[in-house]
This record gives sequence, structure tokens and C-alpha cells, in this order.
Amino acid sequence: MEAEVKDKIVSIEKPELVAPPDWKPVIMGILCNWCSYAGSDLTGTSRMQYPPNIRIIRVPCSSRVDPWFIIKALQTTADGVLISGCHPGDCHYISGNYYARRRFLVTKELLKMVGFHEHRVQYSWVSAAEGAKFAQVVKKVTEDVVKLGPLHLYKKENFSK
Amino acid sequence: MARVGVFVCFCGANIADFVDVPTVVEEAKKIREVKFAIDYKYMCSDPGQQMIRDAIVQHRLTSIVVAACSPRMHEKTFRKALSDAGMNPYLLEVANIREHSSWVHQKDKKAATEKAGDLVRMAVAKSIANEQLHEISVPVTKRALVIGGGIAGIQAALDIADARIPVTLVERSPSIGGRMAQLDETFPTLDCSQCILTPKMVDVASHPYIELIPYSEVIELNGYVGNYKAKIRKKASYVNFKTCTGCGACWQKCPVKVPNEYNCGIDTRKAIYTPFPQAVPNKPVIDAEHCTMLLKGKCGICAKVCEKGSIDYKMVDEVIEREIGAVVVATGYDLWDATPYEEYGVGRYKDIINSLEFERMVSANGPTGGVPVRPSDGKVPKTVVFIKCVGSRDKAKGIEFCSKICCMYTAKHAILLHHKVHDSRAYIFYMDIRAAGKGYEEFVNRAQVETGAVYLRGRVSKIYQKGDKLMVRGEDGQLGQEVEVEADLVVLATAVIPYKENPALARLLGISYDKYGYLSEAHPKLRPVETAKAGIFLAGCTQAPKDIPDTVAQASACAAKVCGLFAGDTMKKDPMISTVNNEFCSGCQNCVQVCPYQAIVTEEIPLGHGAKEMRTVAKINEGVCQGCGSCVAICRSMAITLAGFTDPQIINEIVAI
Amino acid sequence: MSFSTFVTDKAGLQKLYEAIISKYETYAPVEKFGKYDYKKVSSLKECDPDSPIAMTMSVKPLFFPRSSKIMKYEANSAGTSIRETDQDPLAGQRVILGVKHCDARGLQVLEAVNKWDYIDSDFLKRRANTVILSNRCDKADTHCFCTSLDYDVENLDAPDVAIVNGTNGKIYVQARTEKGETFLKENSSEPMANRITNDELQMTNCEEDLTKQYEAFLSSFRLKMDYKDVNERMAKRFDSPAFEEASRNCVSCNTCAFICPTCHCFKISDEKIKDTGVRYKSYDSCNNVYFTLEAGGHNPRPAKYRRWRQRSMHKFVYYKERFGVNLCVGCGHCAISCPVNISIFEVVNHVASAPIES
Amino acid sequence: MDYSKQIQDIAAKLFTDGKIDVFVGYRMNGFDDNQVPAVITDPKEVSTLVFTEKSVFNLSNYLKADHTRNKRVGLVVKGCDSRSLNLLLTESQVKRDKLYIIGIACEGVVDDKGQKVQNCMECIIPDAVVYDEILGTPKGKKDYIVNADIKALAEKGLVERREYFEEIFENCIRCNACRNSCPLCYCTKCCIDQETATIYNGSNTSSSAFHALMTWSLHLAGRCVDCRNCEKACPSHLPLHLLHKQNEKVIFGNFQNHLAGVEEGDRGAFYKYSLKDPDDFIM
Repeated sequence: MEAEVKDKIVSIEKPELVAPPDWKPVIMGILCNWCSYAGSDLTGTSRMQYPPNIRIIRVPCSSRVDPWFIIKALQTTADGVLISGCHPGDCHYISGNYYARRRFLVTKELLKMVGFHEHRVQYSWVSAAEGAKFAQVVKKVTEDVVKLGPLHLYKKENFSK
Repeated sequence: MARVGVFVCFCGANIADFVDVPTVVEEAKKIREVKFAIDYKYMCSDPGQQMIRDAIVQHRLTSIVVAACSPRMHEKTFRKALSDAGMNPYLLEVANIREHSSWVHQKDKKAATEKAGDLVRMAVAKSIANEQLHEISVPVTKRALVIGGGIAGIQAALDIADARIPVTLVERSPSIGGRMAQLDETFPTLDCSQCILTPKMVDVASHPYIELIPYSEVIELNGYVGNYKAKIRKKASYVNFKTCTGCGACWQKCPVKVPNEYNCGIDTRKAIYTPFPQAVPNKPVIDAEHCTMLLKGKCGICAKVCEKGSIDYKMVDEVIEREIGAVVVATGYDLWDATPYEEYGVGRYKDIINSLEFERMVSANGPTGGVPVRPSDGKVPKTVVFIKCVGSRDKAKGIEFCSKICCMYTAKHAILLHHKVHDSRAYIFYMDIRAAGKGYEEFVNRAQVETGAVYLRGRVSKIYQKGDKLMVRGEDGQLGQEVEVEADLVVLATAVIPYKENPALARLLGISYDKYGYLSEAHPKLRPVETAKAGIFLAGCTQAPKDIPDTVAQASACAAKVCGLFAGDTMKKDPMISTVNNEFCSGCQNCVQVCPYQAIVTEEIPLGHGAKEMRTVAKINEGVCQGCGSCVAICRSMAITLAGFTDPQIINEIVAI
Repeated sequence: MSFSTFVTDKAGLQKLYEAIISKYETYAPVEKFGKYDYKKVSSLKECDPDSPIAMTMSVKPLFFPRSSKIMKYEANSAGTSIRETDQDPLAGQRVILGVKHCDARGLQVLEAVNKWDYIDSDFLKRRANTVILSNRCDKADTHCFCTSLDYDVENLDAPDVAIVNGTNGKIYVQARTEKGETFLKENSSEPMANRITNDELQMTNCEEDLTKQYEAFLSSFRLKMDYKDVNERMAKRFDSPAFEEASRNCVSCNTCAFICPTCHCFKISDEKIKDTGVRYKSYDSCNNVYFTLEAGGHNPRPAKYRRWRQRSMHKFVYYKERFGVNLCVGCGHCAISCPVNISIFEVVNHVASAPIES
Repeated sequence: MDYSKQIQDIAAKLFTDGKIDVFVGYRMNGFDDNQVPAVITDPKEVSTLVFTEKSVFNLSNYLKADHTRNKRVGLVVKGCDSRSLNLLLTESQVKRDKLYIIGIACEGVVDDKGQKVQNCMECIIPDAVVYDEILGTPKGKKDYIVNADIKALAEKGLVERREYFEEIFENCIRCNACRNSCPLCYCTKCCIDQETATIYNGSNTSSSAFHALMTWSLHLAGRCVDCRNCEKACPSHLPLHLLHKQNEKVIFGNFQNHLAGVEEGDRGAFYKYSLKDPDDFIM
């Protein structure tokens, strides 16, 4: 994210819009308490470094994530959303992530259809032991979103850029 | 209006080195609701907590944000600090600026500080929507239900009952005792199974805190931890247990002969029978499938010979209900049917038996009086081949897992064979010898040295008949050559599989099971006796193959768990659970479908204020709900809220940056 | 005062439109998904001032937007402060082309309520700064019944300029208000050379032409109502079960109110994100179940027929009693947009002719 | 496809036998050759009932209205209508024993111009799936066809799609007619109408429309039966089916060919799961 690169960043969905020079992407991370949040804590305790653009919200289970949160985040603060839960079969609540997985796929495809780049909303399974994976995931999502440029679509009043 | 206090921790140098803490405090002060913000070196220390307590009183704070380490670390600590200051502990939010900022952005202090500020803003925004929550106390019915009367069930029942907690023990067959009652002598000490088990069985029958319900099954379980209601079907025994003295006149005179399950079908029993002489309770039952009186209405001999008049052919199944607080499941195991091993000729050759059949034969109270014989001609075998891992550790034909106990009991069988038939020789084909356990390795060595058993490392490729002998062709892996043993008898150590009705039982209890049918524990390492459903525990081979010491240990662990659960009159439960707003609920019941704990039921409420017409809405059982939020996300009318993670809280967080 | 009439033809009118578009901030019907809505245009090609009435949304949102910001506020540690809203984008000098007469009448009717009690200066300012060029239809649509109501479609002074098609390709451009007169004078350049005074109208056969055309227009109406005592009859039938019968098909979809040129109920909502919030005034519909839901949970109009009763009585009784004008202008938009074709005409007719219960 | 006579006879008999209180069917609208729903309580009006290929509106929507609630209702349903009815039954909104359902083995309905409408051309289950008696010859299940508009849009670029959908959200007037005319939107209080500060979306801006329509379509994902009542009600003529058909395509393709409301007791794709669900889109 060096300055000279940033000057050229345009919004992928609206190529006519160029990112302001001080633009920093905001990534909303919604993590399940038992696997991914614990995994992200492990990333911290292991002092693994990742880009500082992610803002993490803790929920009990990935099945608590209403697609509505994704829409809301994209409409307000976020340029990208990362949702992470337990690996299939590892759900603390037996089956939560299976229900979540269905919703995520449909939400992702629907957003893609209405004009959001597919990298705007990404999902991962990160277990409590995968601190390194979490760092990698955040790095990848941040890089992807930087490439996509700022998100301008359907921003709520106070966030229209 | 909300008055939020923000407390930012240095965590020594952990945070302060990479995040500019005073800037974070200044940022926090800019937020409208923040009335007090301060930093301190160690917030979790006593003086740090004292700062929080003082500020709560001094600044009349309505919620608290602590920016420090992960909430998974110190949330409880700070909640207690709030509690001590007279504030509801759930008005706390923790902003994780250590694991999520200072430790992971060590190269960019500016960005880390900025992020820490955002995390504090998010936590403040969330805390504004926090509500006062109170720990839920659920009343407890102090009675345990133990399903299965094998050694696991017996041990669990006795341990619980010894703590003066009433236990209902349900056993499917006419007598408790289970698989252990079928064993002769047990490894590694070769003490007689009956001798150590029977006293425990008698204890069960005579224990004032144990209600033994034999010949019955659990058919329904409703409710939640501490408050289950079980329905138990008592199968008709056609014998009045109250008057029966167990004299045995009836089964001696009964003309109908039926293969004896206790002896693996090697001999026969009668249609009215007790499974074995030491049965507890020692009362006969009539096998309705074979009794001619019940089938055709002819016979009635047993009724004639019974002096007490205890026989009642008109008896019917009876369903009884028990209110219980916890369940111990100890349904035990079955043996895998080795028919897929066609190359061994299983089913074709009579002289191939499984190890339980062998166990019965060498048992002193067995069908052959303790001497092994060939089923084909009744001769005593001189050369016996034992084949281990039949079905176990065989992904292609059998089951992937190791049955754990076969190595040990096969060594035992070799020894027992030697004891019973002195001039015999045992050949044992094995893959590995897994003798991890106290005295186990010594026991295997003893079998090899004392009895001269020949251990052949290799798989058997074929068994075929030659005259009246069975030719066992296999590989001796150590010599690297093919061997052929001329055997009189072949004993297969077939795999241990879960009790066949485990999946049905699991569905009935609302717990999960794995692909083999073993019931699933809540955590493979740290919660091996609990299930995912609170108040249901697992003991013995219902969870995984185990030997007797492990089974007994797990059963006692279950008992400890049950006693812990029943230690108070009520149970405390985390209040972060879902609740339904009746006004918005449209009664579609999709939440009922997705709840992994069956915590959601329906109730009827009036359509409007004072209306006679009723409508259906969902109702969450607070004792069962674990707070996953699955129902909240799928509720289209947003009628369900999850305390601690409500929609306003999460949306506040999202828009706070 | 007499106003001018110009006679021109299609080409002349096109030139006038083009001149207006190039000179003023102009709104005109623009087609999207088969529906025409009034949008800002920069060339005549984008729009169609002759859009069919059945497919054209009301012009009301240009005066009473579907959603308008009424307040912005900021709440931070310094306290809560109210900020100016953005400049009203609809308050400037502007011209609207291709309005229908009934639609223009709707604005006129709405003026009454906006001047009453609370004076909605935004609405009045927007109207004052706008010149409306309205097309009189040549032929009624299936659901039109404007001629059955309490206003004279032919001599309507709701639009500033009325454009009426004559026979033989003649088009009459008539000023109907002083604003329209001035506007036409200012723009009566080359294409508008053919100016006729009212006296001249009589002398030429123009008036005859217009009368003929109007009669043809009149005869094209499928729906005709004996309006005279409808208000009175409706007032007497408040408790009539006819409302229940008439509203049975309704699916409470709210469309009728949202596209009605005279409905003016609104709700207030806040959208607050972070420290700043916006207060919106947006349309609401009395057909909505929640419309009258009170905070305590009581709902005075829980049943569909009660909501329909409110809707028809408001249009035909209450408004008339208070302001002397009917709140329904007979455009038929509600019936066109209704998924089950309920027409307020039918409902009112049904109720007004129902027997009064003793 | 003209079952007017049969339906009149059945309805008359139901009234005579006292089996129903209300009959919901179609009648002519009285001014052209199109039809409107008929909610009949008076047996005398039975003769006005018709059913032809112009019987478009999904009548199961009326089961959530005042005068059918807790009454015994006779109802005419086509293939798609019966699927939404099936969902209403599964989701406990109506009781089966209070309904007398006349199913139609549907041959497709036509629009004002007499053209067969798109959803009927792409219809997979033309026969009613739940009924007391069925009129016409059942034709059985057809193959799934991906909606032509969706196919065309999917081939377009991201920017083009964004522009197209921006028009849609721009032209939405937030009247909620789509939701209210949807037979499956029966919530006591819709989430879009719930007033909590910061999340309320009453305003009519394209961002609100985006929010409302996306939420709505996700709440109907795996439940929408493609009856297109929403499109019939939309005063702006927005192609709302695009959102639903997109979801349907994803769900049909990925979740074991799931189609809403076909099987009794099926609650929709989001209320169950399979271990085989695609996982490759997740890191």
C-alpha cells in the first residue's frame, strides 16, 4: 500500500471514481468466538503480522451472521467483509456453520450479480489452532480489497464518498 | 443517556510499545457517550480493577469498555470487577487491542494506534446497546437416569447412588451385567469376571438409592438439563416379579428350547428363562417370540408348576415416566459380523468362531463346562489359530478404527487355552501388539513365554478345509515368508462396534453420533464424558472401544459430573441466550428446525389483546439454549434476539468505525 | 384577465420544448422499465412529453419528494447540534414538461393542505418556482374519470401552460396562469409566432376546433360518475358494509398511495450512522397495517376495510369538507398500478350506491 | 385451458355442502378481457368465477388476509401458487384441514398481449403439488432452465451489471408493494419496518432500496416460487425476478437441486444443510 501505488487505485465497480490519496481500505471481520476469534488471538500471541485494515467483530457462531450484516457493512463503513468460522464439522454448536455456509454462498453470488466484485465479501474457515492461516487470510483479503479500490455502491447518506 | 467509561491498558510494554495509549484515550474522549477515559499500566491488576470500581461510582457510569487483551482472557476478571462495584457485569465490553492490534502490527505504530482507536469506538458503540443480564438459575430434579446395565452403567449408578442421589437404571435385557458377565477371566490379572462383577450387581439391586428397571427401554426424553422427563417402556415379562421367588421350577419344566444369547447361541435356553444363574434380578421372563402359550395358546406348563402363581400371560407392556436431571448413557458394544471376510470362509466352516464364543467356551459356567471344543465334532482342539484385527483397522472390508481390546484378550485367550488344554498350542496372527496399560505388556509377554503361543506378525490370506482341519495360510512378516498352520479351531478377534441401536437412541436423546454409531463426546480431549447436550453423559463403549478399567473410570467420571450438576438446588447458566419477542413472531417455526439443541418449542398465545383466537409462536427453553444464534439469523421478522449479541449491538459495531 | 393562446404544430412544439430544455432546468417523463417518471433532462431525445397517461408516474415527487431530508444532526462529546440540510435540489427555477392535467390538478389540490395549519414552505416554494406545461389528453385511458369530478378539465388553471391537440395537426399552447403567460411571452420566439388572443379565438375556427376535440375526448371515457351528491352520500355511509365488500380483493400493497398524485401522508424516520444522523420525511400509506399502530400496541385500523374506508372517505368526504376540493382527481393511476385492479372509482361508486343500513 | 365451469360447479357444491366459508378464485375485471381475484362469500356469486390462461395472480396471497384468517377457504391454485401454498402450510400459516384446494395442471398463463409469460415458459413444476382435486392432465416435472435474463446478465461485465442494477434501485419508490403482494411475506412485522435507530430504512434513497430489496430477496431465497406477484404489483415495473431467479439458480445448482415448496414439509434451502454443500468458495 505504498503511496505511489495508491494514486492509481480506482473503484473496480465504478472505474470513473479514483481513490483519494489517503484512502485506506476498511475490512470488517466477523469472527466466530470459538474457532476464528481464538485463531486470531493466537495470531496475536504468536506475534504474526498482518495488515492493520481489519476491524474485528466477535459473534458466538458463524450462524449468527445474518447476510444483513454484510449488506449493512458494505453500505456503511466497509470496503470489504471477511467472515470466518469453524471448519465444517468443528462447529462448537454442532451444525451452525453448515447453515451459515449456505447463506454465505447465496449472498456472495447475489452481491456478485448486482455489481459487487466477488472479493468484496470473502469467507474463511479458521480454527483456533490456525493463527498463521488467519494472518494469511487477512493479508489476502486486504490485498484483494486494495486492488478493488474504494467501495462506492449504495453507500448510506453519511458514507457516500 | 449512556455514560461509558473507557479503560485502556498498557499491558506493561505489550500494548504500550506498539500502540500510543494516550492517543487512544484522547480518541475515546471524543465520543459523545464517553464520560470518563483513562489508561493504566496493568488494568487486570488489583489497583487497575480498583480504578474501574471507583470510576463506576464516581462518574455514574452505565457501561464499561476495557481496552486490553482478548476478552477470552480477562472478560471474567473485569466482569467481576463490575459486579463488585454493584454494576451488572454484562455491561462490560472488552476491546481487544493487544491480540488484535499491538501484537500483530508491531511495525506500524500509527496504524496500530488508529486501529486500537477504532476497536475502542466499536466496543463503546456496542456497550451502549448492552443490556443488564442476569445469570439464569434452572431448578434441578435430583435423579439420574442410567441407560444400560453393563459394568459402565453399574459403576455409574453405584457411584451416583453412593452420593445419595436417586438413580434409575434401565436395562434392556432381563438382567444387568452386560458383556462383562459373559467374560471368564479378565486381563491382565486373570481374576474371575463373575467374581468381581456379581457383588456389584447385587449392590445395585439392594441399593436404597437405585431403582432398577430391567427388561425395559427408554422411549422418549423431553426437557433439558436438570429437568428431563423420560418415558420408559417396561416390556411385558409375564412374570410377576413381586411374588416370584426365582425358584427355577418354571424354566426347568418349559418344553421350548431357544438358542441361548448369553452363550452366543452355543447351547439353548428355555422360552421362560433367566439369562444366567447369577442374574440380577434373578427372576425369569417369558420370551414372547418363542413361548407356545403366548403364540398359540397351548402349553401353560410354567403357570401350572409355579407355586406362587406368578405367571401372568395377559401381562402387557407398561410405560412409566420419570423426572430426572441427568442421563448417563452406557449402551455398550456389539461384535462386528465377520461375514465380509469371505477368504476366511466365515459362515462356511463351523470351526471358525469369534472370540466371545471362545470366551464362553472357556468360561467355567459356559456351555462346554470350561473346555473349548470344536463346534463341528465336539473334539477338544489342540491347535488354535487366533486372528486379530478382523474388521478393525481395515478400511476396505471393515472399520477404520482400532478396537483397542483385542490384543489383550487374545493374549488372555492364549493363556486360558493353555490352562484348559495343556497340550495345545496357540498361533496368533497379528498386525501390531498394542499393550498400552498398566501390566499389559507384561501380560502379553507372559502369554508368549508361559504358554508358548506363537505370535506371527502378518495377515491371514486364506483359510481352507483339509480333512477335518482348517488350513490357515498367512504371512510371517518377520521371516518374510508364507506360513500355513493346520488348525483345529480358528478364533477371530472381530471388531468392536457400537450397540446397533445407538443412532436411534442418539436421535431420541437429541445428541450426536459419529459415522460408526459411537455417541459423540462434547470435546475429544477436554470434555470426553459430556455430550453436546447439557446433562447427558457417556460411559464405556458407547463412546469408543474401551477395556474394563477405562470403562469404570469413565463411569465414575460420569458420576462425578452428575454429582457436580446436582450439587445445588438450582443450576447457574450463562444468560447469553436467545429470547423470542411474541409480538413479532409469526410462528413459522423455522427456528425450531435449525436449533441444534431442540431448545425451541411452540406455544399458543391470544391473537390480540384479550382475543379468543389463538396463534402459535416460538418459545425458547432457557435451560437448553446454548446461545449460538442460529435461530436469530434465520428469523426473518427479527423476533428472536440473542442477549449479548443483539442486532443493535452488532450493527452499532459495524457502523462505529 | 385573459391569457394568450398560441397555435402551432408538432414541429413547432418540439422546437419550443427544445428551447426550454436548453434554457431552463427542465424535468420531463423519462422511460425506464416501461414506466415514465419525471427526471431532469438535457435533451428532448431522452424524454417523451407525450408519454401515455397510464404509464406515467405522478409529478408529485418533484414537489413532495418520496423522501426528503428535513434535518441533519450531529451528536458528539460536545453535545448534539442540528446542522443545515443540503440545499433543496427542487427549490430552483425549473420547468416541467409533459405533465397531465389531472396530475397538475393534484398539485393544485395539495396546495390547500400545504397552506393550512402548518405552512409547508418547501412545497409552496417549489411550486412557485416551477412552470408546469401540461398536456391535455386526447383520449381517456381505461381507468380515467377526471371529467366526472368537481373540476373543469378543459379550463383548468392548475398548469401554467396547457397544451391541447386540435384537429388537423394543430396544437394549441395556452397560458393558464400569469406565470404561464409571462413564461410563454419570454419564450415565444420563432416557433411561437402564431399568437392568438381570446377574441381572435372566437373569430377563427379555433374555438370550434377545440370544442370538437374536447367532445371527442369526453366521449372516450369508459368511467362516468354522477358526481353531484357523491360526497354527501359517502358521508352517510360511514358504517356501510359496502366498504368491506369493496376492499375484499385488496392485498394491502400500498401502491395506490405511493403513486397517487394527491396522497400526502408521510412518516418520519431517522438514519443515524456514527455521530451524524439524517431525519427523513418519506411517503407512507394509510393502507399499511402499521399506519395507525400506536406505540402502546393498539391499532385503531387493524382491518383492511377500515383502512379502505379511511382512504375513500378522506379523498371524497373529509378533504372536501375542510378545503372545498376533492382529494381525488380521477387520474386512475391507483387502478392501473393495483395488482388486482381495484379502482377508487369502483369503490366509491359501490359505497355511494349501497343502501344505508337502518 | 378453461376450467371455469368445473370451478363454478365445485365452488357451488362446496358452499351447498357447507364445507367452506369463503371461496377465492378469479373473475373478469369488467372492462377488458383480463381477470382479477374474486373473494366470494355469497354462493350466488359463484357464477362469476372463471379460470383461463388469463388467471394470473397467485391467490395464496389471500390466505394471510383478514377475511380468510381462521375461516374455511376454497382456493384455486396453479403449479407455482400451490408451491407457495405448500410453504404456507409447512410454515404453519394456514391449516390444511381448513382449506379445500382446487389444483390446476397449469399450461401457463399469458400477459395482456396474449404472450405466454416468461416464468411459465421456464416453469419446472406446472402441476399443482398440493390439492384436494386436480383439474387438467398433470404433465409432470420439467427440466430446470436457468432464467434467460440471468443468463444474459451473468455474461455481462461487472460494471455493466452494476449500472443495470443501479437503475433498478434508483427507480424503486419503496412502496413495499412487492413485499405485501408476496404470499410468503406474512411476517407480523417485517424487518424492514422495524424501527431501531441506525438501522431503520424508511427513506426512499437508492441505498435504502438496495438494502430493502436485497434483504427481502435473501429472506425469500430458497422459498420464492417464481409466481411474480411482486412484479405484477410493482408500480415502477422493476424486474424484481432477477434477484429471486439469481438466488434460485445458485440454490438449485449447489444445494441438491432444491426447489422451494415442492416437497411437503420442506421449509426452504436455508433451513437445512448437507455435508456435501460446496465449500470451495471458502478460504
